[in-house]
Amino acid sequence: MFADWPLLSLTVWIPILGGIAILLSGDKGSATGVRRLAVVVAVVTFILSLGLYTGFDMNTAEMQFVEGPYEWIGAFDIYYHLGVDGISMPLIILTTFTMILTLIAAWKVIQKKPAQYLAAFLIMEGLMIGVFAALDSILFYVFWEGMLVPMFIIIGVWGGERRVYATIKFFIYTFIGSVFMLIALIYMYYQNGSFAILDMHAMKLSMDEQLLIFIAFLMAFAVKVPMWPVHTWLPDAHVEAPTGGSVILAAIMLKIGGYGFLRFSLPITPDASDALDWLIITMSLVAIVYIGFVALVQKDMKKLVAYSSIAHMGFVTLGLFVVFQIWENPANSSGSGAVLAVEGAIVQMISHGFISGAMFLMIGVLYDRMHTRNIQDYGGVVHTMPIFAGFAVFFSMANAGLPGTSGFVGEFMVIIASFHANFWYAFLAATTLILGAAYTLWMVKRVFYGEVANDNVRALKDLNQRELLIMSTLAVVVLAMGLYPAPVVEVMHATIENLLQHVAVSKL
Amino acid sequence: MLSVSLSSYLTLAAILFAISIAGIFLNRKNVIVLLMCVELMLLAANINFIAFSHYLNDPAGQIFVFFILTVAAAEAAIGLAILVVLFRNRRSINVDQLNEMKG
Amino acid sequence: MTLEALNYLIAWPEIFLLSMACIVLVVDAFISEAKRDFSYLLAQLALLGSFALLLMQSWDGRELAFNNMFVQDALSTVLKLGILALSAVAFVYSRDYLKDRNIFKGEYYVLGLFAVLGMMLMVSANNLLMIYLGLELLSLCLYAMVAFNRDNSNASEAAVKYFVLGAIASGMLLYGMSILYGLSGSLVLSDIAIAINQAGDSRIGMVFALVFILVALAFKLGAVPFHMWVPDVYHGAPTAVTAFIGTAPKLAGFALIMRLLVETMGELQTDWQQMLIILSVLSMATGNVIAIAQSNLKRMLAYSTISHVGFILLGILAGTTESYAAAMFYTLSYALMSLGAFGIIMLLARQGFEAEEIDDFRGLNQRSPWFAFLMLVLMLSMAGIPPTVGFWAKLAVLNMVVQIDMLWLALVAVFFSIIGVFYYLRVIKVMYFDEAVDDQPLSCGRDMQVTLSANALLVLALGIYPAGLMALCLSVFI
Amino acid sequence: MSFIDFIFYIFAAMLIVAALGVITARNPVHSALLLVLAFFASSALWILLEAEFLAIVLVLVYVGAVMVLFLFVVMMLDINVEQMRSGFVRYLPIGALVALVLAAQMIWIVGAVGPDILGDESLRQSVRHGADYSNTKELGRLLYTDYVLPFEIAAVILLVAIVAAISLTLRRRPFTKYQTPANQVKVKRNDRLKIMKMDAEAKE
Amino acid sequence: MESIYLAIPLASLAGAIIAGFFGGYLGRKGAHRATILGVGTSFVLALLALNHHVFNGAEAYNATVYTWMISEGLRFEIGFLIDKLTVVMMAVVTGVSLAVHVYTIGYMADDKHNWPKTSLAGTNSYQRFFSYISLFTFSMLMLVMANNFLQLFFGWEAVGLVSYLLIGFWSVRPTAVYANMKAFLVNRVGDFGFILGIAAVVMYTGSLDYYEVFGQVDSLATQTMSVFPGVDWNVISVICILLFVGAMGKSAQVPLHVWLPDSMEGPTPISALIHAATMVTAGIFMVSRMSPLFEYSDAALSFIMVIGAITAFSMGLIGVVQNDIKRVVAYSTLSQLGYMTVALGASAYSVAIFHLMTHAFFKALLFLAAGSVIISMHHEQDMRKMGGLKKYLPITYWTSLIGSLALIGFPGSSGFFSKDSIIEVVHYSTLPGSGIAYAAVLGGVFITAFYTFRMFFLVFHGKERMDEHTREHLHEPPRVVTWPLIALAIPSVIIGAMTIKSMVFGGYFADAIFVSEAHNALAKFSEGFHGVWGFVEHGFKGPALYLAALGVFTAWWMYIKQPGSAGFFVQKFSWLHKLLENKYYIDDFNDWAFGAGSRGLGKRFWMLGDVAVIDGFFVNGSARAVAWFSGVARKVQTGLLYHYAFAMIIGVLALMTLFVIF
Repeated sequence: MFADWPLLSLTVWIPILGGIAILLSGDKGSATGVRRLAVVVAVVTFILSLGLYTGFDMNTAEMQFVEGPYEWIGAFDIYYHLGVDGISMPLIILTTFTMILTLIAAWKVIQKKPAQYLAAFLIMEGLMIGVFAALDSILFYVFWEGMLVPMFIIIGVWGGERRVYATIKFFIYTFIGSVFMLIALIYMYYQNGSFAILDMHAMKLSMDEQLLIFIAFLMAFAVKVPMWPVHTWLPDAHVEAPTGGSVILAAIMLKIGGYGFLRFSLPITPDASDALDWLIITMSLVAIVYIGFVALVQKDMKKLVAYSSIAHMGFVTLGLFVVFQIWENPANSSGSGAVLAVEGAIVQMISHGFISGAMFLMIGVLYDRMHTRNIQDYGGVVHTMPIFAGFAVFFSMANAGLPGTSGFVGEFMVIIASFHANFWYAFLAATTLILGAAYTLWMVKRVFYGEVANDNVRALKDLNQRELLIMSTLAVVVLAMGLYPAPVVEVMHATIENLLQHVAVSKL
Repeated sequence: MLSVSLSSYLTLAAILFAISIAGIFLNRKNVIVLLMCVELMLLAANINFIAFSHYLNDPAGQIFVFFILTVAAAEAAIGLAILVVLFRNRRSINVDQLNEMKG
Repeated sequence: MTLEALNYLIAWPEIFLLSMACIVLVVDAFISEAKRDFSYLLAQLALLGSFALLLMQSWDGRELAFNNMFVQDALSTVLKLGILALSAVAFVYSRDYLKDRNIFKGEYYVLGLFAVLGMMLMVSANNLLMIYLGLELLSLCLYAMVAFNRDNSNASEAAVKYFVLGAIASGMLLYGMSILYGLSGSLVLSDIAIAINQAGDSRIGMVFALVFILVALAFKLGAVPFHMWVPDVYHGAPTAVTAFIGTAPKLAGFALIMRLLVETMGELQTDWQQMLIILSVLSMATGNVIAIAQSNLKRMLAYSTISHVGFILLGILAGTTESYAAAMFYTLSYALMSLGAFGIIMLLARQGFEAEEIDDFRGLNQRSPWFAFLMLVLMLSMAGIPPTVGFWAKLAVLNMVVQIDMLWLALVAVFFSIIGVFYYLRVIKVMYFDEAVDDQPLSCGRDMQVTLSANALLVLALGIYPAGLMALCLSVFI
Repeated sequence: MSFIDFIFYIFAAMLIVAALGVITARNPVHSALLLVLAFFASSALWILLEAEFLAIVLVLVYVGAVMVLFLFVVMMLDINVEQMRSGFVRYLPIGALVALVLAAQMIWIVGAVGPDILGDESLRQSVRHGADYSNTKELGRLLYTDYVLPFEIAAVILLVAIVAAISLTLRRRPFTKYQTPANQVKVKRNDRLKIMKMDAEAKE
Repeated sequence: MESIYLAIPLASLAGAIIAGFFGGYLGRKGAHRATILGVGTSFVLALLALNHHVFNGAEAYNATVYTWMISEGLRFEIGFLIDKLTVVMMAVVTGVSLAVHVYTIGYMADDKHNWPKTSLAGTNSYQRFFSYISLFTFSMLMLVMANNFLQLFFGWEAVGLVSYLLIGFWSVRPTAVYANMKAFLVNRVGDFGFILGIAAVVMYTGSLDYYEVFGQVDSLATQTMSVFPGVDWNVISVICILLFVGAMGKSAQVPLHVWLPDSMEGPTPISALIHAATMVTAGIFMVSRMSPLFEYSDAALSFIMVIGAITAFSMGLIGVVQNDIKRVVAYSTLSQLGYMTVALGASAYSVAIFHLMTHAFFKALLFLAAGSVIISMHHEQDMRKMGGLKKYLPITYWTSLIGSLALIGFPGSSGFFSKDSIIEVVHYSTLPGSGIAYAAVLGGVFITAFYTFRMFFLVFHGKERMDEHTREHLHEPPRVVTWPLIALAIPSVIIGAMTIKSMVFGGYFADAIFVSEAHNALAKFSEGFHGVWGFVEHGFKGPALYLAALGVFTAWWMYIKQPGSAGFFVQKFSWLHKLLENKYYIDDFNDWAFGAGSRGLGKRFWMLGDVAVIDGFFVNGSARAVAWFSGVARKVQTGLLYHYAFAMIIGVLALMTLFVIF
């Protein structure tokens, strides 16, 4: 039915317009009305985005649902040009899906200016989808930067005590990263005469150019992912952000960094990526191990999960950049494993979207009841909230990468693939089996098990209908993806193979 | 002693200009003296114009000077008016008390 | 010679404006305090009429008048339109503000109109003399306007500083002009340009003149190290005047640079490019860094102006037609957004209360979400965050710098813009994240509300579709 | 050295001395007067350059009007003189240095290098007009033809100066006493004089 | 058959789901009925499969259920490989599980007392428990039925998860929740090696399917890889050792054994099911399943043998000093696992499986017996507070006697056959390390006998050391408890004699287990095999039997004849006693090195790395620097006119100097 609709534009603009409508309707009207409207908008967007999946042709690496190029700014050959391939399509659906839950989760929690809150989220949704769908680098950049503003507001207005520090840190960090990317884009425009991403893929670049451009991109995406050592904004932002903010931040915004590596760094500067892959791999492995240990000692649940996010994103970057060493490893006679690595990275992104989202929603559930995130303040929650505890254990296990949950798939693929490159990569990556389990379960132990810690815990009420709905939806998705990941993976085969063929060819 | 040429006039103007600059910088007290220094600066420019117009045999330069004189008169009027306003507010026109706003 | 020979018809907008100004002057003398609004309306009418007359003129081609004193081309037309529009909006904002401080006098508008006339003459000047006179006409009006609130000691201090430094600057301009005149033997820009082309040994003398002229231009725009007046004047002057000084004259200054540096001294580009690089880097650095320490919003905006001037210079020094267009785009969009920002300040200000401290914006989002949103848009635009026009301005300029292979300069620029983001965010922070301290309702006329909204929304709209304005700027130069 | 040169050097020296006096004088009144002297000197030089009209104007307008205005203001805002010099000495070295460097550079350009850079021959020797040449007439002709627009603008500028000066300084004080001639003329006798008629006392 | 194979795990899963999600509605009866029905079905079907493969001698069945995903030709699948090895495991797992299900009805009958009054978690704990054990059965079945590494790993971790849930079942007890986390983490350490092994397999064979991998074993044997630069190792050795690390985790081999004793914190049925009969044997099963790989790596085999020997001996020794009845059994389990591992090392996989099977029965028996004692003692587990229970619990007494005899390898009992075969096989093995192993297992026999009967005497004989109140209520637990005891006692006696011929010597596993000629100790051993009776009498020739007898005697002497003497020995060898008491200080070491150590490291990373350096210095530092600089720079704006003018003048001067003079 969607065949001839401009699906992408709709998914981008419906939320934005909806958000503006809500913003204009303001907080004068009934809050519930606004909330209903917001959820309806999100659901509509989600349904439309499903059209992207159903209509998706997984046999081609070409961009699909392409719209434009329509001239936007003739002076600089900037076009409004949208399209998706196997990489971006799943991420878009992840976005639309997560957003619904986020909005529902805010139902009772957000009482301060709900309209602005919901509007901010909807607008941000549109922008994020735009980032994934943009085929013109400046269009991409506009969405990329625009996205910061709503998040800035969300953290700053509805956040915790140190929200101002956190949100400004978040904004400046990301901004620093991205401006240098902008320069790189402009530079390529003058080498190439086009801002179109696909043209940039095709353009020739000398090694020096590539190195500089690669570093510029690295600054942008490494901050976003975030990679060690530019990760310190994330814990602060997560801790201070309202639940919904953390969810979107972890579930989608971080993915944009990984997406950037796939869309820009690898195909545009393959040789530089090859030359500097050691850097990325090192940073990723450090993230996995170092951050694993750091997460172990966190006293604040949100911080703990935030750090675990960093560790998990380490797998993404590892998977993306290990491909060169997989190819170059003499021991790897078959030369296979590269596709596995990249697909593993993407699967990891998607599954982390669901799992970290779930984790933050869980913490949100507790926070709404107890208004504390300190682990010491809890204990024996299982005795008062058994159902919730069940979900908690499930999602924690998923976070620890238990087979049968989506958390396992990506890690498994990446570990296996990185073994093709070097034993020790796989070795260090696999430590997450232990560390991940350690910090997650230790938190579970301290929060949920043992005697009931105090009267606040004794007074806790178990999940209400709405929370139950959210949790079980996520649980089903996580389980389904863990038991049958094929539908997610097969859509990206063609794209990834094509991408890697492109990357394998030197631009020099 | 070399005979007077265009350069002599220009040099004279230059010296005058430098003097006015020095005056602007050295005068730490009175705004009015600052204005006088500015007048000196204008005078330097005028000398240039006139000298050039003479040696170019082109009256345009003199016309320009004519207008400069006019404008300078107007400028002086407004400047002094402002000074009066300032004096009414501050009871002083000392330059080194003119730092209410800084940073 | 006949009147037709003067070809004065193409100066109709100026003539109309002048006569209207005189009418306002006379009328205002005879109406009572209560009817002041009438002279305000007349002033607006003057700007409107002159605007309309401009629109009627032919856009293409280049016409001379008054014996090559006065030139009319696309550049002048566009800039004049901009000047008139901005001034009109500034007048709208200023009315309530002046009334609250009972300095709502006809003279304000008379001087304003004369200032506008001065700008228009500068824009159309084709002769060193005209440039000088236009500049002085503008400056003299501005000096007076800064001191306009006679009982405010800061205002008079600012006026004195502005006046003295301005006088020095014009002195230097004159000295430079005199040398230029001497070496080229003419006051007409086009003839000077020719002379410079043929200049052999005397090139060094031309550069000598260039230095002095550039100083005056830099002073007018407020580029480091000739920026010292900017913070104090922005701070001391009544906000209404600041809004006026901070916007339209920037366009005039841009025109001045176009006329003098590009059209006249194009040959010396290699020299003034180097000079402008120094000035622009200094401006971006100083402006952005010092702005962080400011607690007074007007002062902060002053420093941000300085940094923006740095960006404008980037566009000019690139020295290609596109880059001039980019610089012009930047100037227009900058004027637009700073006008809006000052408008918001005036909106918050009321009887006996200047809302010029950043803390006065505390919790604006609670008091009035709409205007908080508008301010948000303006601040983001100044910071250069899409989707606002500020981003496209920066993009355009950076584009040009990269195009002439000055990558390092582009990097410097973005580096300082990063620092700059911080203080714009601070304003957003106080508006949205802090609790409101004073709960006085925002009182202002419907006309102001509408204009202000339109102003800010235009910033947003241009951010979403800047192509039109860009094309316009480009069309001016080719 | 010709007589002309002699005059030039005399007045040039006078000019420079006066200028130095302006910036060093302790008392602003003295500075003003020295400035007047400087104007006189330069007007003399201008006459050498056959700019008679401007030389006169300089004396009339500047000395006659502007400088008087200066003096007037100086007197009006009575500034205590003694502290005028403080700080002067302290900043003298740096100020002098800057001024000297500036002067040196400028002179190097216009003076030393001057002859070479001052392009074509025409600039080399001064042009002397015949006795029938009237500088004033020439300027007048130009002002009202080629330079009519600047002329108008100059008028506007002066208007602005008037408006600005008035709007800034004029203020009506409430208790000032002033006459109204109209009323004075209109006054009737019996407004001023009243004749009282009273009966004489009876004598006993 | 496919549908049956599929039905076997799904039946248990169905039971688990029903009891888990609808336990609230079904109530306790409904829950245990549903699960028992589920597991029962699995059991019956498993027997069918057993019959199908063993007696109808069907070919091995290897097929894919569904494709999990495919990535660049690498097929990730869920599929079954059913052969004689598998069916035995299936039968054992489902069988023991069924018995435990029944037993649990009685054991958990009054589980409420284990929970705080208000705890909501306590409300449906009974149903939840049943759902867990059914879920465990499902996971275990998935593990054993796997035909590829992915599914193997899935089952591998799934059983880990369930044992985590079950050990921590009484989530209110700090010890329990500590134990379950410990168990999971230690297992994760094993899985860490295991997943690396799988990765290696994938890299060198490009497949996850058992048969495809086994098919390429020759090429693997020839290749080498350098884990440490310069040192080339045989790929297959690396793979095997990595895989075995996984096995060490699950089968609790030193040094990854630490979790097993603590896991006794869980309810007893769990100890019986998971930590005695099934899960811990996953490692043994896995190695046997991978025999085609291990056979090509002497290094790996020696490694396995030595590890097993160490475990068998040292863990038995610890069992000697334990007073908690369940812990004694736990340590005996550890040492028996050691025996199996040794057998694997001697590449007598069939023997290992054989011992696994017999052990499953008699160890489950012992656990349940211990459980029944514990029940009747009102959840008192300290043997020093027991004694003379013989007359109160006759059934328990006799059944546990049978169990104990089987454990020490009393001639004719199932334990005898399996253990003796192991000893013999090791004797025949020629691999490096077999000597030590032989000594260890022989020593182990004595120790086993000693602690087993030490426990037996302390519990059932001697004078009654329990308090009055307990004594009065002493009586045999309900039938649901005793019947499983009997049900398990019978196979504990006969199963060995019944199956040794076919399983060990009959080449029963021929199609499932591959043994290379090079080290086929079993073959040499089997030459001397002449029927069961021959084996028994051969037993009398070996040293093992006498060592066992000696052990029993010592125990009798020390705890019945001279009850005081134990104390004397404790005095005499206090250092040894202390060492054993503290389990060789391994736990302490782990807590210090890995527990505190990693936490300390984390804190250092966090405080120094993140907070101090990155945030403190770079991020906030640069912010502060800018702010400071701005504060300084604004001083330039003095507000004084002449400074402003001076700035302009300097500007002019600079420009002129730069561009005119130069």
